[in-house]
Formats: sequence, C-alpha cells, structure tokens
Amino acid sequence: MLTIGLTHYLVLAAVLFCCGLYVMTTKRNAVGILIGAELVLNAACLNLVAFSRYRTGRLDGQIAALFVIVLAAAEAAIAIAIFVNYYRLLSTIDADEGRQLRG
Amino acid sequence: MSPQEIADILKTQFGDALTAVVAEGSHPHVTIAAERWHEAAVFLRDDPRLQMNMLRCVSGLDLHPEPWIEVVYDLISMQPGGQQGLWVNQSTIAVRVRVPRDGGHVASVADVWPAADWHEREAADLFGVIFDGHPDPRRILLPDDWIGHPLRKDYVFPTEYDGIPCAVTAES
Amino acid sequence: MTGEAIAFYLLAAVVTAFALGCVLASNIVRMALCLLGTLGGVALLYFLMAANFLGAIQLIVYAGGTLIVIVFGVMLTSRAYGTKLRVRPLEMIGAAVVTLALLAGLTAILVRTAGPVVSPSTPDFGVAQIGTELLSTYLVPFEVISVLLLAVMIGAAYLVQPEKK
Amino acid sequence: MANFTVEDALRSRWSASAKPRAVRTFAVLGIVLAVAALGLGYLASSAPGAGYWLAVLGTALAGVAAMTCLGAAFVIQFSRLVGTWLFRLAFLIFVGGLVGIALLAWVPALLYEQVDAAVADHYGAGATGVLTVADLEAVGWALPTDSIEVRRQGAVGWAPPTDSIDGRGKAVVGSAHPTASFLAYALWPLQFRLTRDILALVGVVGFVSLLAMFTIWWERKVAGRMQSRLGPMRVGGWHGWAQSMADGIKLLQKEDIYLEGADRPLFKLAPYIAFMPALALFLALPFSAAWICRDLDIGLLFILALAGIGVLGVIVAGWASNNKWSLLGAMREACQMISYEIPLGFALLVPVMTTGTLRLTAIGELQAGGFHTWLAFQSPFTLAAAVLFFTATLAACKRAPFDLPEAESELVAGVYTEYSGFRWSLFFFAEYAEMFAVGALAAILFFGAWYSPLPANWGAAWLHGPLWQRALYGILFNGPLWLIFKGFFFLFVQIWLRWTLPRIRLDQVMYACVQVMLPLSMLVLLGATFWALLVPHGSMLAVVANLACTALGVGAVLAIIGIVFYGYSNRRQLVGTLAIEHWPGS
Amino acid sequence: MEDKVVHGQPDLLTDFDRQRVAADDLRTEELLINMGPQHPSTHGVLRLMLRTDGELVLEAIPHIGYLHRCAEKIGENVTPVQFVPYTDRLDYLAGMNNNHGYSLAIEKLCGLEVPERARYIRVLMCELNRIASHLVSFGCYGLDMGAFTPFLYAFREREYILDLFEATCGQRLTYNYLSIGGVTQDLPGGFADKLAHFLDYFEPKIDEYNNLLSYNYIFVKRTAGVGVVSAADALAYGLTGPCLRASGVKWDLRRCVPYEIYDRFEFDIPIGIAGGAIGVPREVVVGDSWSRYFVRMQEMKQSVRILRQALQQLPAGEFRAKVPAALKVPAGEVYLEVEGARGQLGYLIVGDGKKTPRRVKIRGPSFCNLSIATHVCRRVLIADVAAILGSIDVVMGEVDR
Repeated sequence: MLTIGLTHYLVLAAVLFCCGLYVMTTKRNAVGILIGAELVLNAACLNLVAFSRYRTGRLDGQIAALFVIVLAAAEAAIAIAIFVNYYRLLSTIDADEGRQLRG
Repeated sequence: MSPQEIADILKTQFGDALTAVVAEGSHPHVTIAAERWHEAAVFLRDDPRLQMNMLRCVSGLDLHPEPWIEVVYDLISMQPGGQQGLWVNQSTIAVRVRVPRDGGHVASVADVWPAADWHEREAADLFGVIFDGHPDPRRILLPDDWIGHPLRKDYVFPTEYDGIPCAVTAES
Repeated sequence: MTGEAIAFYLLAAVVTAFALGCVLASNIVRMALCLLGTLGGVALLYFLMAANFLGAIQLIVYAGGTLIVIVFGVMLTSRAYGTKLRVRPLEMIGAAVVTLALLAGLTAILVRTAGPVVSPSTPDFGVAQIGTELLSTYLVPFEVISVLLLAVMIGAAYLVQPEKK
Repeated sequence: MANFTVEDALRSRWSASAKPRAVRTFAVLGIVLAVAALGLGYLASSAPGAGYWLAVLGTALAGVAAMTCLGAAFVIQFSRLVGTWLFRLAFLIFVGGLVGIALLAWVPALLYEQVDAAVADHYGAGATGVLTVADLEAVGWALPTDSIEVRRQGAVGWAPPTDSIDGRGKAVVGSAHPTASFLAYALWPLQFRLTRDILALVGVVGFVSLLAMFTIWWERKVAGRMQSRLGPMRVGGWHGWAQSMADGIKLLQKEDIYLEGADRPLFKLAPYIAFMPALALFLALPFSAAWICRDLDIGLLFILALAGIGVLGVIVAGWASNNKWSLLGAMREACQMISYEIPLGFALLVPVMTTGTLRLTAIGELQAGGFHTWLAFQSPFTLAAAVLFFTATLAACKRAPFDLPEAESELVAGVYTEYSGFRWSLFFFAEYAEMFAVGALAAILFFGAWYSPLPANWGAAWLHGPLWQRALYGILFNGPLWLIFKGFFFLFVQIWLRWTLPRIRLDQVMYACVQVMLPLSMLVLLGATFWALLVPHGSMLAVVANLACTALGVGAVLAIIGIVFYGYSNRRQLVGTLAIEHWPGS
Repeated sequence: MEDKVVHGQPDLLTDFDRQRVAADDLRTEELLINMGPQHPSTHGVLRLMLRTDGELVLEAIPHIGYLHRCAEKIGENVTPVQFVPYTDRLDYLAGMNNNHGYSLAIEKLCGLEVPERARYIRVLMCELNRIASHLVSFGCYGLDMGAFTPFLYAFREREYILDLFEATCGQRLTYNYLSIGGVTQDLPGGFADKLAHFLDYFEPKIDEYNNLLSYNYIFVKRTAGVGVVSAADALAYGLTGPCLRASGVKWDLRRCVPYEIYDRFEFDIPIGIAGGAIGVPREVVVGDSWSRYFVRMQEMKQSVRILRQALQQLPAGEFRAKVPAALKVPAGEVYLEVEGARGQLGYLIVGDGKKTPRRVKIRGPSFCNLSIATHVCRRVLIADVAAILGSIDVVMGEVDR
C-alpha cells in the first residue's frame, strides 16, 4: 500500500471511468454527456501514462495520451458546435428530445 | 411665406374644417377640426408650397373653464438654398386642434412626423387626450399606474401614491 | 510512507471527489467546474508520474481550452438558467447498479492480477525527447492528427454558422 | 483637549535640559552594553562546556539591553517623530519593500549557493546527502563563485564562458570561526528542499501582495498625473502611499453581498479560481537564474496553462452572479481569451524556437551580455513577436484597450458587477499580479531577462570577489532587481495605454485577433523559422539585423522619452487662476 | 424565461413591454436587459430596455420620466420672474441658455425692451455656457468610449468657465443670471480681461483634444459609421442642434432665424462632412456618431469666435431694463425657440392677463433628440448603444422636465 505502483493508478482510472460512464448514461443535458465523455477519456489517459511509466519504460504511453487529449479537444469543439445547432433546431439541450433519427 | 398665405392655402383645401385663423401676433396659428387633422397633416407635409418638414413641438393646452383642450402643433418648413449652404426658414405655422376635455380624440400624426410620437405621448400623459392610431400609447413621464392627468387645470393632487404619502400644501 | 504515496492518495481523493461531484451535480456549470477539478487533479498526477509536459498540456488544452468551450456552450444554449433536466430515477438506479458492478469487477481484476509493486522503470523524459519521438516514430499519427484538427476547425465553423435564407 | 495626542504628551514631557542628559545616559549605557555583548559573544565562541551556554545567554541579554537603551535614546532624541513613528516605519516598508524583496531574493540565492557548495564539497559534485551542522561548521564560510552559472548553463547544454568555470573556492576546512559556526546553524535547514520551498512560497505570496498593493497605488498616481490631477494624496502623508492599505482595510470591512438567486457556492468560489492560478504562476516565474521556486523544464507552458485557468474563474464569476451584465462580461471574456491565446501561443513559440528550450531560466541565461544580445533584437521576426506578445497579453490580462469583460461604460462593471468587498479585491489582486507576471515574462522571453543592458564583461570580475561584491553585482548587472524593474516598465506601459486609449468594440477585438494578429503571428513564426534555418549565427545578415533591431528598439525608447519631454516642456497652462478670490478688488 | 424575476433584477417590465417581447422571446435565446436608470453611460436616469441576441441589440426602448419634476406645472403656478431659476434645472449643463430662452419669450410676450449691454452680456454668457456644455459632452463621450483622460481635461477647462460664472453671478451650475429684462447684475470688473485670457488659452486646446481623442484610430473606429441618421430622418424626428447639423443640415437658429444680437457676429455653422475631406477620417459617414461629436468640437471654436467679437463690441450702459414689480403675463401667446447647447430650446407661453401664465410648455431639445434612439439602436452592438447615446448627448433634466 505504501509504495505506489501501477495498480494504484489503474484503480483510480477505473473509478474515473465508471463515474464518466454513469454521467454519460444518466445525464440528459447534452453538455453533461460531453463532460462524461471527457471523464472517460481522462481515465484512459491516466492508464496510458501509468503503463508508460511503470511497464513499457518508453514514451509511447505519454504520446498516446497526448493524442487523446488533442482528440478530446477536437471532439469537444465539434460536440459543442452540434449542440448549438441542436439547440437552435429544438430549443432544448435535452439529449432525449432528439428523436428524429429514430426508426 | 407668411402665416396668412398658409392659412389661405389651407382654407381652400379644407374649407370649413379650418375654424379659426390668427395670422398676426407672436404665435400665428390656425385651428382645424379634429376629424380632418390627420389629412391636413399629410397635406401640410407633402404640399409643395408648404413642405412643413419638421414638427417642432406638440403642446396640450387646457382652456379651463371652457370644456376644451387644445393640442398645439408647431410646424416649420426648412429648406436648403440659403447663402453659404445655410438652410432657410420658409415658413412657420402652428396648428391647433380642439377636442372636448373628457374623452377627446385626435388622430395621431406619428406616422406623418415620427417626432410626434413622444410629444403625443406626453400630451396624452399630462392632459388625457387620446391619440388614435398611436404606435406606442403608453404613459411617458408618469408611472403607468398614475391616476389623473396633472397638467389639467382641474387636476386634484393625490394624497398618496403607492402607499407613499404626498405632501400637498394648500392650493393657492 | 513516502512523499509520493502521500501525494498520490491526496490527489486520488481529490480526483475521486471531483468525479463524484460530476456525477451528483445537477447544475451543468457546477459539473463543468467539477470536471475542472478532476482534470487539474489528473494533471497533477501526471506531474507525479514525471510526465511534466503532459501535465502542462492537460492544463492548457483541457482546462484552459476545452473547458472554456464547454462553459461557453452552456451559456449559449441555456436560456432558462434555472432549467434543470432531472435524471429519471429508474435510469439512475439502473446506471448506478451497472457502473458499480463494473467498478467492482474492474477493481477485482486489477487487484487480482496486480504484479509486484515495482518502482518506475523509466528515466524522467524531457520535452526534447517527446518532441523527437513525435517527429520521428509518431510522425504519421502526428500529421493525421493535424489534418483532423483542420477538419474539426472547418467542421465546427460550418456547423455553427447561422442558416442563410 | 480633543486634539491632545500621544505625540503631544511625549513632546511636553521633557524639559530643555533634561532631554539631552537622558539621551546621553541612554546612549552611553547602550554602547557599553553592546560592547559587552560583543565580548561575551567572542567568549562564547571559545568557552567550553557550561561556560559556553552562560556566555551565549549573556550575549543575548546584553544585546537586548543594548538595543533597548539605544532605542530609548533614539526615541527621546526624536520624540517629536514618535507619534508618526509607526507611519514612518510602514512607509519604509512600503517604499523599501520591493527593493528589500529584491535584495532578499538575491541573498537567499547566495545562501543556497553556499549550502549547495558545502554539500558538493562534502560528498563530491553530483552526490546527494544530508549534512550535519558539524559538517557545515567544518566547511566554514567558503565562497564558491560560479556554481549558479555553471549549473544553469550546463543544464541546457550551453557552453559557459571559459573563465567562469574554474575558481571554485576551496573550503577552509577546520576553521571554527564564530561567524562560520553561526552561519552553519543558520544555514543548516536550507539544504532541505522543503525548507526552501516554504521560504519561496512565503516570498512569493509576500511579493504578490506587496506587488498588487504597490501597483494599484502606482496606477492611480500615474493616472492622476496623466489627467492633470494628483491622485491619492492623503493617506499616510507622502503622496498617499498608504492608500492601497487603507483600501484593503476598507474592503475587508465591507459587507459580503450575495444576490438573490445567485449560484452561491460558485459565486464564492470564483474569486479563488481566478486568484490561485495568478499566484501559482509565480512559482515557475524566475526572478533570476537562481531565484526561482521551481525551475520546470516546461516553465513557459506551465505559466501559460495557469493563466488559462484563471480565466475560468472570471467566467464562472460572471455566470454565478445571476446578472445579465456579468453574463455578457463572462461571454466576452471567454471569446476574447480563447481567441487571443492562439496569437499569444504563436508569439511565444518564436523565442522557444530560437532558444530551443521551454525552460525560462535557460531562455533568460542566453540573453546575458547587453542590449544587442536580447532576444527581441535578434531578428526582425523576434522583434515583431515581442510586439505581438505584448499586444496579446494586454488582451489576456483584460487591460485597455481590451478591457471588454469589465467595460464600465457598457456593462456597468462586467463580471465584477455583483462582487463587493474582499472577493472583489481578490479579482484585482489576480489582475495586477498577472499584469506584472506577463510584463516579467515579456522581459524574460524578449528583453534580456534579469540582465542589465550593460555589456556582460562589465563588473565580471566582481563575480569572483567577496560576498558584498557579488551581491552588488547581482543588484547592478543581473539579478531579481533588474527583472522587477523591467516587469514594472511593461506594467507602466500597460497603465499608460489604459489611460490613453479608448476601448475597442467586441467585433473589432475579434477582427483584430482573427484577421490581423493571427495571420501576422503565423507569418512571424514562419519567418523566424526560416531565419533560424537560413541565416547562420554570426553571418553578416544576422549581425546587420541584430544591429538594426537594436537600434530600432533603443531608438523607440529614446523617441518616447523625447516626445514625453517635449510635450511636458511645451505644455500649455493657464497662467494664474480665474477663481473669484483672485479677482481685483475681491 | 421565468415570470417573476428577470434574471436577478426585479421585474421592471410594463405590460406593454411584456406583450411586445413575449412573442419574440420564446423563439430564440434573446436576452432582455435593463440598461439604466443606474448605468454609467446612460447619462443620468435614462432607462433603456434592450432586447439583445447576445451582444447584438435588436431593439432599444427608452423609458423616461425618472427625473420628472413637474417643471411645466410649476411654471403655471409661479410668476415668470420666479420661474427663471427653475429653467436652470432643465438642461443643467447649460443653465444660461435656458434662462435666455425663457426670458426672451416672456419679454416678447410682455413687449419689454432689453438694453444693449445686457444683450451682449447674454450672448457672452450663452456662448460660454455652450462651450462648458460641449466640454462635458466631449469628456463624457470619451468616457463612454472607455477613454478616461479626456474627461478630466474637459472638466479642467470647464472649471475655468465655471470660475468666470461664479465671479459673475455667484453660481457655478444653476445661475438664475439671465433674467427677464436683462441680467441680474453687471459683469464684475476685469471680466473682459479674464475672459480674453481664458479664450487665448482655450482655443488651441481644442486642436489638442482633437488630436487626443477625435482623430484617435480606435475612437474613429468606434464611432464612425455608427448610428447614422440621415437628414430626412433627422428632420422627421425633430432633431435639432448638433445632431441635426451632423446629418448635413446647415441649420442654426442663431443664423437662420436670428434672435437677440446674433446677426451682428461672424461665425460659421459646422456640419457633418463625409469622410475623406480635410480633417475628417475616411470612415466617417454624414450623420454618424463621430459627426455629431465633431460638430460639437467645432462649435466650441465658433463660440470662441463669437465671444471674441462680443467682447470687442461690448457697450457700456444699463444691464437691466425697468421691469414692473408686479409683472403680469398679458393675454396672448408666444412660441419662441433659441439655439441651446443641445438644440432648439422652445418655450410656448400662453398668458391670460394674470400674474402667472396659463401654460408654459418647454420643448427640450434632448427630448426630441432622444426619441430617435429606438430608430437608430437597431441591430447594433451593446457598445454601440453607449456610442450612440453619448453622441446624441442627452441631459435627462431636460427630457423629463
């Protein structure tokens, strides 16, 4: 317990991941869902860096995490753009209201 | 153009609707029947001889104890063409419209001169004249829930407003 | 207990608390602020793992950029500030059960399969190494990412422009 | 008797003959006691066993008594001043505060150097370990001369001048000099990182507080002078120097108001979100190569990141206030910040690319050696980048003409509309701290960091001299004082702009960013890249560009001074007054 | 939008507002913002309801009346001499001009003849007060645009003028100096020298301020092309004074319908000029905010010219006509306008032979000028609202009366 190893980080990442998952499934506010997604991505990043630090001994994990951060930013930008459009169309930000694509 | 000439033009145009003409003195004016006022306003503005392009002032005037309230419209015709590019005062005239004290109606001329908008609101606010067809007939200076029209001569000062006591001295 | 352990447990507590804040908050701006806390905590964890560059990038891009975009989006789309979209109770219970089960399972597996605790096997990398790696080994993904960013920029600009009539 | 004060009491107590006598008595007593204390102290350094402790106690008692007597003599002699004594003391702290902090910043750096050298001497270079006091006593008052320079330059792989490598002072082993043993006790904790960090944190917090107070007062004075008025003149006496303190006390006492319907936790939290990063970025801001709390290899990125987080506090403040003006201010802040971070980043990339490092101390170290070595003057592109950087930081700090988030004539007070008292002042602490930080950053990145504009070889000999010479060198030629001075210069320019320029409209701010600064900064970055690739160091073109840019920079400064002087000497004044009291016959 | 509380501010909407905005408010995320009556750039207690889409103002509806002090009702209940001090409070930045208009109207109605010297003193005071008023306008406009320093400079110069006023009549803001039949007292000794002294100092300062603010790049960018009022609109809405002249209408009562002794002086009427001419930045459009502002700057110079000529011609003699102690307002009526600092200040006075007039109607130029605000503040930015309001230069004392 007193020496910090890989498992500690992985468990923490699991907690983060589950929180993110919960947020994504329950929140009806579209921006909330985006926040959940960010949490999940952060959990993944944490895992990557931890593996890089404690297992591979190379920079690959850090660089993958870097890419994830960049992708997350891109995703947020697009998502916000979509939400703004969504809001213009439906006058609400409730993700459950978007039923038009439903078969 | 002198006030008398303007009055003559109006007389030929509106005939009996022009009830009085005062062409001399410090405030030459004509009086016109309320029903034809809007028509006369358009005529005053658009007639090439008159071209009253600016409404300077609209005043209410309480003729207490007579049962009338007059609305006074001060008009001016300003045209370019003076020395050094100055504009010239072609003619000046005031038009009066006489309405009964209670429930007097005048056609709004806010569509003729937009300047009339606020002036008419003020006259309606302070004298209680109703301007038909006004685009925005709210009170302008007084609160919306004010009772009465203070510039009328028979106005009784309230003793309180919204629970706030008003200090009213003895009437002079 | 070493300084590293103290720092880790402290940060882990902070990160978990903020993540739970995200879960429990009903107000979207509070959620965003909790996300800020989580991201900051994770950035500090990166610093703890000697990934300084990544920590700073996390702060700049995530906290400084993404989060502002999110808050901005919230402001753009929430006319009625008091409106709260309530979570449906049934959904909440279901999701809670599923996620808790997942968490339990994941933790169990992680603890079960945990190897011996070893001290970190890497030297502390500097910014220079990351740069070199990015422009040699990972050149192709790097370029793909930049093209993707361009596409995102254009796409976002296209999406939010008002409809022309 | 309403106005009878302590001063009056003091003033009236001493008769004309009694006063000098009392002063003389106390002074003589004090001097005698002081001599005794010194003697006992010398005794203590050599006395064995219990006698040692006796001597130490005696020294302390005699010292305190001497101080008391001398103080009493002083108080009696200058009793007229005693009433204003506290004020004057505070004044000294205020005026001397910045200078003092700069000196303090330099002295600990020397002390760290001292301890580091001791560790190195004891364990060999590169090794680590914990020294005991005895070890330190053994090392004595050794004077290593080059440790800072060598280590800093070594860290970034930049070859140091050859003459500064040698000359590491050898330890005077075995000397039991009293000063050495005292220093050993005093400096012993300094070898621990924690001690240094705590000291540095205290220093940073103290510096930022004093900085904000001084800057607010200074801005008001500058604004007053620009507007043909005096600014604060009352509080404290001399030019209202205590105005900021009085304001601070006033703000602390103000009612902490929440708006009905405000998001209370966020409303309370927002000032701290704004304030903490502004404070924290000083941790990575070097005041000189040695005086830095944490010399991160990504120092620049770290500062940029924290500056970005501070914005979130302002946005949250606007949102949580539940006021539409605040909300509009927050939206403006978000827009402006996101947009201006991009040209800011591009402008920052130029020095990073030129120097090849993100470590701020390394970037600073490369600019030693006078005007022409400053980074801004290296090529036309770096000069352009410096200008772009400064403009973008104006926007980033919400300073005029980019002060839209708090535009008082449009948005009442923008995001700060609903704040009062201490929370409100926290925002301004953050703003002024950030203003200084970006000024200092501009100095570090572009304008010679903590080096004076004088050539590097001036006073170089002092670098190897005794402590006082090296301290003086640090003050005159390179050191925290220079960085603080430069930071304040850029702060002054910010203040100057604020009180001169009208405010830009929101769409113009966006236009200026997206249509002007962004392409310009991209061009500058591209140009700097090609310059670095195509123009070799030391080539004719590089030298000419360097000289031309230096001349341009110096010329600009001289021109500004000239214009100011011309304007001041030719200002038009109405001679006399038109006030009624001065009319003939009145 | 919730019903009771409009985002933290008490519900100040009238029923009319609610009807007006309800239909639109549901459609998109429009904000309804209450600008004033306590707002730094509404110059007093003007209140504007802004319907905005983010920063874009879709509509601005002025609400006035917060400074209504029943001036006209008071005018009906006090004698003309007693009413003069009340006129000071109308446009409190140009009290002399208000006194002047009212005195002229009463004199015309009562047939009073004013001595020569008094007429010159009146012109001196009115033009000085015009400069003082324009200085406030100039300074406050800089303030509205975010430039603080010109405000202090403007107030410094205004202080000198107020010193002159104080020496003349003992008052600095509400003078009650130009009264019926002349002025209340003669000029103090040495006034001419002091005034000449001031004019020599002040005239070059105007150019200095033009360099400081008028031609400042940011200032031009902020104001040029903003809030353009065409000449036709200006006439239709009854705009007068600098606002009308900025739209290219060369109309000034002092020249076009000369009153008092203005026909004896030589001066120009500055008007708004399209960009590109000498001394006019390229971005400027006739009738925009910059033109309105700049007309005032130029008018100060013309006022200096008038002052110099008036000082030269100032005759000796009586400063006040004999006014009967119990002045009765004769039966009859008069409508008289003078060129105040902000435009044509008109008084309609109807008397019926009593001590007090039957009706005193005051046409405040700001009242008419302000009425164009809704028309101009359409699809502009919030910052532009401040720019437009500042360039119209309203004084609420005159609007609300």
